[in-house]
Amino acid sequence: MSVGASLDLEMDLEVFQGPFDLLLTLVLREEVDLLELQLADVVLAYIDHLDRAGELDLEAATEFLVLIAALLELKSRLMLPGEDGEGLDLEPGEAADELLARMLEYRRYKSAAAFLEQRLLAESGFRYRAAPLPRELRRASLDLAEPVYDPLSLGAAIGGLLRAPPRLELDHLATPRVSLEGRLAHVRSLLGRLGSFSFDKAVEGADRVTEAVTLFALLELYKAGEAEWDQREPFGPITVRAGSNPDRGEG
Amino acid sequence: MNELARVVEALLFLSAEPVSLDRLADACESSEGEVVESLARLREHYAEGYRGVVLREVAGGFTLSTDPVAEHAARRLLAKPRTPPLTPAQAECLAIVAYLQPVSRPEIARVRGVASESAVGTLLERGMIEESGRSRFGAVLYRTTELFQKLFGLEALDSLPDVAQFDPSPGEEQELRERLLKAGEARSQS
Amino acid sequence: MNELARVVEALLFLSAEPVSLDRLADACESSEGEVVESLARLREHYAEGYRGVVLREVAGGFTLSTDPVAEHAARRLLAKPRTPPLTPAQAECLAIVAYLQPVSRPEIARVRGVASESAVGTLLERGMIEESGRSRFGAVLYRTTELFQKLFGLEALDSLPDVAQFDPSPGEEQELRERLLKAGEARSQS
Repeated sequence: MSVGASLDLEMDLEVFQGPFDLLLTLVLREEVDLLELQLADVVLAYIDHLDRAGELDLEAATEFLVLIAALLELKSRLMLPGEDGEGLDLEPGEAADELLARMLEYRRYKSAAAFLEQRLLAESGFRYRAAPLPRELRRASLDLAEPVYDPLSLGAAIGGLLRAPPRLELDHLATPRVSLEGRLAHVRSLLGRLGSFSFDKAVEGADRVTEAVTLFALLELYKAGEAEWDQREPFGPITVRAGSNPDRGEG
Repeated sequence: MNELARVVEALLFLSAEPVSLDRLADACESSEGEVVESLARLREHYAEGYRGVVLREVAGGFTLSTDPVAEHAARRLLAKPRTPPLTPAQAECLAIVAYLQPVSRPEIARVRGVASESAVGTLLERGMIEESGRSRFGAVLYRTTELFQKLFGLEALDSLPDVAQFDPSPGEEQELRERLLKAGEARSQS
Repeated sequence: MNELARVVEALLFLSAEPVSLDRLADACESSEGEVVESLARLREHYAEGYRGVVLREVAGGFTLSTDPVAEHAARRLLAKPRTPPLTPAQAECLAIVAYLQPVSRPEIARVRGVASESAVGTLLERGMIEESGRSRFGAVLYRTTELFQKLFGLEALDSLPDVAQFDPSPGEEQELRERLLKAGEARSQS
């Protein structure tokens, strides 16, 4: 297993000069400010590196892509404004945890992929017959057809297709109708009433902007130790609970 | 059964057409004599009247085919329309064909906002839609079939449910086709 | 072999897709118990290692396939390559769809750290994945198909091994973590 170290990629950037893996470590230890780092330059340097190497090491390339994607995600989160203008600071340890979680998740599916490739190979000797049916069996017989489908499902499908997604308009951003205070109050009241609830419940019937602001509100409550949440699997339901300890440490 | 007989059996199983002795021998890298011997062994296994599948020697060579004993059940299994629940993609494609027919595949894709080959293919295969000429740009057009009407219990095509009751913005005056295309374009850009 | 077993054999021979127990029973106008008995008899006939054809249970049904013993000769006869292998990108996308289904393309891209249009497109074309509705934001969701189960010899979707078994060991995880934090430190000191 190798992380970055296998890349052997020299960077010559405005804020940093040296090998990529050193840059990665410095970012994680916050000795280089991710906000000042032009990730596009890192990508360009990598492309130059590929050009010079003349061949594509797939292993190292996927590793690099996962790392750069994780850095982008970390950076975009740093750029989101908090209520008091502060960034959502990540401890160096937490940043490493984030990256590690991404790498582990990717590795899980990479191993699963290797398993599938093996399995397909092992199975390919079992060939199935693909001969056309004898002529008399080819056409579905009308006499044997019975009504099994509901015509209303067709109308419903057309109705769904008539629905265009709401247009994203910039005016919404200038005069947001959703306030962080409002969503904070909403989530606090849910916490007070229910003790624990699902994120879906908190944004029931809400539009995309409201969902995003609700997520910010939760982050704020999390920071203040008022709420905690867990998500068992990627894209699984998120359960929110009242926080027990205002100085929540390692989770 | 020895290995050569097993391989010959597998080859006959896979081939839709009768296979000649020399092609069998060539594929197995064996002599025709050895293949003839294997076929004799297979013939014992597939003696008529004992199995559902029989070994036949016809003009072009050797072939496996089903015994007439299974004809009735085969009709019930295979000529009976397949009606598993429609996937959302299939339901959308079928609805588009039903309401806009005749309609071309590119149009279906534009309304849905994604390519729709596989769903359209399944609907064709199941006999719910069929080709109905070509558009003036040469694209194949589709319409629903009689089987579609029977499976949906529709007496005629104009007894499709009124779209108005499912319409998210019923006030709109534009034609259904134009509105669907517009919504589809917006979706594929989002 | 009794008549029911013969008929079941013929149906499996004819049908291009695995046939479920209830569809077999329905076609044969017999009880599922009787069909199970016939399948047991067929299984004796088709016991692996004795014949060129084997009885398999995949994708929620029963089907006949060749024994791999015939693979070499089959390739010579049919001049058709076996199922082409997956590229690493396709295999990763397929693994993500198989374990997280239904899952959207952006979600696949998030796990892989890279846009995955072309690999997902190929998997769709090869019929290993299909659409399965839309996410809340209108993105198409994907799931694996029956063909996927057939090609990978899976009785059902839940016969995939537990995904946790693919996770790196705690030792590897620890090593990864240390390297994340220290890989550059060593360099800065040297």
